[in-house]
Amino acid sequence: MTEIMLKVEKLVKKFGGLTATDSLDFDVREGEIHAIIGPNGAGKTTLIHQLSGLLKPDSGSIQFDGKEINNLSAPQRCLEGLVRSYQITSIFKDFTVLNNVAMSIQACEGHSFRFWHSADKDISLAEKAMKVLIETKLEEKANVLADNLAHGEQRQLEIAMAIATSPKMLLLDEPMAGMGPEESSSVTKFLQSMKYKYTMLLIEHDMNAVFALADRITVLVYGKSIACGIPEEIRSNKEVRAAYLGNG
Amino acid sequence: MLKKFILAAPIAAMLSVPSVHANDDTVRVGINLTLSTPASILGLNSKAGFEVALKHLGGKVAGKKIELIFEDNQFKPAIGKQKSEKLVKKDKVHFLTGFIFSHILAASAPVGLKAGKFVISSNAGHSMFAGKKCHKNFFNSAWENTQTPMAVGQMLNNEGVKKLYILAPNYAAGKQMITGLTRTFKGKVVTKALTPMSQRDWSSDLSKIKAAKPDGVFVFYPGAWGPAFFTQYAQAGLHKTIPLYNAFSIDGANLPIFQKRNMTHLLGTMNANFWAPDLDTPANKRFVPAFKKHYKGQFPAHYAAQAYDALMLIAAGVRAAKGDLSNKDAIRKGMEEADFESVRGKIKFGKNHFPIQNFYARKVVNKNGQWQLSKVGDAVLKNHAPTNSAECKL
Amino acid sequence: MPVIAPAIGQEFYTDVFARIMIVTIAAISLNFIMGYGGMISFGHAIFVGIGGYSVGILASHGIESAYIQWPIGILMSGLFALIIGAISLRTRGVYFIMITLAFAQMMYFLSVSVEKYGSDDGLTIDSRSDFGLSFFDLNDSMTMYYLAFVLMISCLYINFRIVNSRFGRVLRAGKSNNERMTTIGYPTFRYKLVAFVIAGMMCGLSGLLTANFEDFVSPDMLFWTFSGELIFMVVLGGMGTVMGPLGGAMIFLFLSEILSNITDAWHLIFGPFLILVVLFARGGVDGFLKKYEGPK
Amino acid sequence: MDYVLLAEQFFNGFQLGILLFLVAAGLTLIFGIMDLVNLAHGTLYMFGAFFAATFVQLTDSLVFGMILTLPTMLVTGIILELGVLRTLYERDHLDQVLATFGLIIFFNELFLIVWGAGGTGINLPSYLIGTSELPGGISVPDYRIVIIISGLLVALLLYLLVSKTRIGMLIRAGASNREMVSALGINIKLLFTLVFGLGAVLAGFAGMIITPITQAESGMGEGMLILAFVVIVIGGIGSIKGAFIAAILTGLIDTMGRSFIDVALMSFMDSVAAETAGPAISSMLVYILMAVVLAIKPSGLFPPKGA
Repeated sequence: MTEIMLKVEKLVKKFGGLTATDSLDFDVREGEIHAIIGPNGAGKTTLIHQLSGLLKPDSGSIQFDGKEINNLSAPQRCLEGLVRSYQITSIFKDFTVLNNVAMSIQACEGHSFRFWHSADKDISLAEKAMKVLIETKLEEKANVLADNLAHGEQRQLEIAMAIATSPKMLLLDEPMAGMGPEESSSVTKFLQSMKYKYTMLLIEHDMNAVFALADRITVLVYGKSIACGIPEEIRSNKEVRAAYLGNG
Repeated sequence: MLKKFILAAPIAAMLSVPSVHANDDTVRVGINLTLSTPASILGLNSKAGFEVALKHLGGKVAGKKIELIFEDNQFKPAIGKQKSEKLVKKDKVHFLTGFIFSHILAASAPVGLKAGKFVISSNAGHSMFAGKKCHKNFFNSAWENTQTPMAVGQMLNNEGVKKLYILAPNYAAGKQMITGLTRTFKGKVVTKALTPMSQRDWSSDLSKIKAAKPDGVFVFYPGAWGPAFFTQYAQAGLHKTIPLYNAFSIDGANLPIFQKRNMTHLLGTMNANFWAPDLDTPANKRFVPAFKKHYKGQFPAHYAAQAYDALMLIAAGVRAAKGDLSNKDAIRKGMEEADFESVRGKIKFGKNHFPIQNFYARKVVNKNGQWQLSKVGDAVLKNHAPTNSAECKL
Repeated sequence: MPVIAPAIGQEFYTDVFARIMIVTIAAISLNFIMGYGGMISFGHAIFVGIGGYSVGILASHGIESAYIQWPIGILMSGLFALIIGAISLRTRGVYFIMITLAFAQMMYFLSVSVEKYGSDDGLTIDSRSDFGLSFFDLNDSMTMYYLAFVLMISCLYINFRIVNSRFGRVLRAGKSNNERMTTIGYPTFRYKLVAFVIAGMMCGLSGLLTANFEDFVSPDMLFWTFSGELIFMVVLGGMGTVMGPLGGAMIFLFLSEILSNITDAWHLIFGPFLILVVLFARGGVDGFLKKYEGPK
Repeated sequence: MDYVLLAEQFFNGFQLGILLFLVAAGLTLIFGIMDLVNLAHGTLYMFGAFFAATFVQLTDSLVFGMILTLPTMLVTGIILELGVLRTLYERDHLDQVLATFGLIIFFNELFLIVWGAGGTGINLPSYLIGTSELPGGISVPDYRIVIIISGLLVALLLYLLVSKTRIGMLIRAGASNREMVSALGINIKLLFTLVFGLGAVLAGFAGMIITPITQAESGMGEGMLILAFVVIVIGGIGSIKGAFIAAILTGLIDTMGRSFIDVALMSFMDSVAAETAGPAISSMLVYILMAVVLAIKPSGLFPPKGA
């Protein structure tokens, strides 16, 4: 039996009168890709914010790798191995691609209170970053400014930065956002190749990708989980069809 | 990056066009005043005083031409010092004078003194220079800061004020005014209120004054504070019940403004000063009309009078040295003797080079449609020297 | 530059350049946190003031040794930076600009209120910091000049090393995208605070030099307009460039000197100039020159 | 404790608070909606003061002079917006700080040259000089009552404008979510110009109404500007309600601090030390308040939603 990597219990987050996360329970097993789907405004991004530590839940618990992480800050969660990517590309635009990834590597190598030695001349840092770039097929763009990358490439870099922190688990916030079908399928393939290497929580609108990748799917509507199961179950679930797939 | 150095070079070169003043046929007087910012109202008056003195000297002394070089210190001590450096090191002036504000003088005076120049304060009366930090080449043609309020204190005694309410801005000069005043004032001080410098609304203080019911209110509100305070004092109706006394808050420089704004409640208010436009001395009789002609028809303020005397004092020094500007000792001796007609009569210097002089009570009066400060009675303080003169080891 | 000024042969210019270099150190320090770290401090003059008053206050108690004055000045600047930074860095954007301004106002009013140390009349410093070395006397204007020069070059170099180090990368990346830094594992607050303290100490050094150079300290050094001028110098020279602060300080001081010699009402020209620089010369002189040279 | 004095000081603090609100309301709207840090907002306050003084002197009537001032302020605000500030919306805060700093420098010098170093002022007509007795022996100068009532009226009008009209709806929407307003297909440029003009009128009104008391001098805007920034930062940028509460709070703390802090200090230190420390602390009080608020709530007391 595979271990549970992430366990969320009775998570609640309210904004004024609006309940964005409504007593949510779900878990993610080690090695699986667990997708969370739901219509716009279902509270998916709010959920990712809470899991990554940018928002504090009102109540409930989040356990990662057997440990309660509710009181850990965002950087601490990352160092524990729980790292997220962004729906809206969030990279260091005035850094080169290589240095974007190097920032993630550097984060894992202990504190960065090193004031004197040039980071540009730090060969080990560059080598490790290069490895990640090869893994994510960005090696040819290593010395291009991140701002000058094409949109799809920026999305790739987005994930590369998350991977470079050597996480146990990735929280992917719509990795295919704004992509054409071709780019999407290449990212799908890429994520497929990453499967078993990292546990993943995938938030995505692209249903083809979701059903191709996910081991289990949770459907979120108004902050509540209305269904959870393997893709076939979800596909045939009436409630889901009514609330979500039927409209889409 | 080298571009910037290269860019800087022509600017430096431009600035370094050598000033032509190798010949010493000219007595160069560097005058450091506050000529911009709202504080310039005093500096501009002072500047006119220097110009009138130059005119009266015929632009010459002991056969040498006098050149006045004005610099604006922008009311900032650091800029003031910079300008003094420019005057001393670049323009190579023989005398450094001017200075309206004590903090600017304090920053600037060492520049002149270290370079062996004569420094004459034509207004700022920083106590330090009358006492511990007196210097053989430092002169003051005005007063030491606490002298005038001491005269006011005496004036209040003469006026029979027993219970006094004091207001002044919370900065060095404000505190010095209170120190001076309380040295001579014999009655009871009900409250000493040091108001924040940024304060323009005295509503809370006026309420307190009303509650305290003193015989008199003393204020030190020079510059922009004055008009605002006086207006509010009248609006609160206090001018009818409690007489208002001041130091350095109503003078020739701002009286025309008060008159223009028709602040009639100021007529009759009193302060004290070493000088008044109607002081009966020969030099004053010459100076006052000349100034009015030179400067918008206004009566001179004491700033101008002191400036006039500062240049006359310099001239007396040069005259005594028979124009030999390298003979510092002779110049100093000449200045100490001060053999010239001052607007206050004959100046007598103490060994700290501050004048020993009389102070008079003055009252705002309307004379032939023009408001002026008129001397009242005899001197309230006679032959008065700065209190800390003894600390000077010259 | 050490060659230019004395070569012109006028002591006045030695002073002019010394002043520029001292202000440059403050500008380097501000550029370090603002240009590289994105922290727009509208109260940077605080640290010039603390450095300056350290000399002034100790000297007024008869402590003139540089070996006491300088470490205390730098440590006090660092300590204040730690406290101010720890509170201010909790805020972002305009809130940060305003809270640093508020601290500057507090320090300004404090310095105006303390009568013992001159209140707004300032403190005259009778004797410059004493290094106890016969060949190194700050009262000599050339010695002062070279000290300012060496320290400015050192600060430029230190800044250059730090911004290119791992720490510098964290700082720059934090300016670029602070949230992402936290989600890839950086407690950015800590790094920013350390940068703020380093900048505070460097700016304190500028204050120590200012006090010695001017023989005088006053609340004027802490006034908010000086903080504004420092920001302008950094922007003028080009934010986040190594040499920018030097260029910016130089142009700012020369320009104000030249304009104020033309007319007392020079602010009428200077104000619009400031606006024009912002509107049309983004990236400061550095950016302007680059444009002029064409792309590299 | 003297309760009459306490009441009068409370009144004075309230008056300062109202004035601060008038300046801060425009500042917070302009910041909230256009994302513009306008340091020159204090300059608009100065404009109001000098225009009013000049018009009152020209017309020889307080009422006419003041009535003329308000449309002039609107025009001035619109001209400034079209001429300089409009180009700054797209820029970052730093550029805005610098450019508007340039405006301050320019106008301070210009006003100094035009009106002279002594500045100018307004004399109150005799019917406004005098004091009114309120119950409990509290006496208040009549003109202060005029300030408070007219200030409250303007605040009420502003409230009605913002909460009851279509423009107000747009303003509120803009302050909490800029993108939304542009998405609604509103002529955003016109809205911005109008909001800036409104801010100019409010600041000008404050400058005008206080001039009979403080008189007008070049540079008078900066002290007010810094206090107004303290107010909007405490209140939460973009929030009019926050600005109002913070303004009254700041006005009261500043005035009460100045009046009573030395008395309070004297209860545990000697009078000389209290006399020295009192003014120092009272000058710093509002800044301390701001630092404390921000240390606890980094986005102010009432951060608008979505900010």
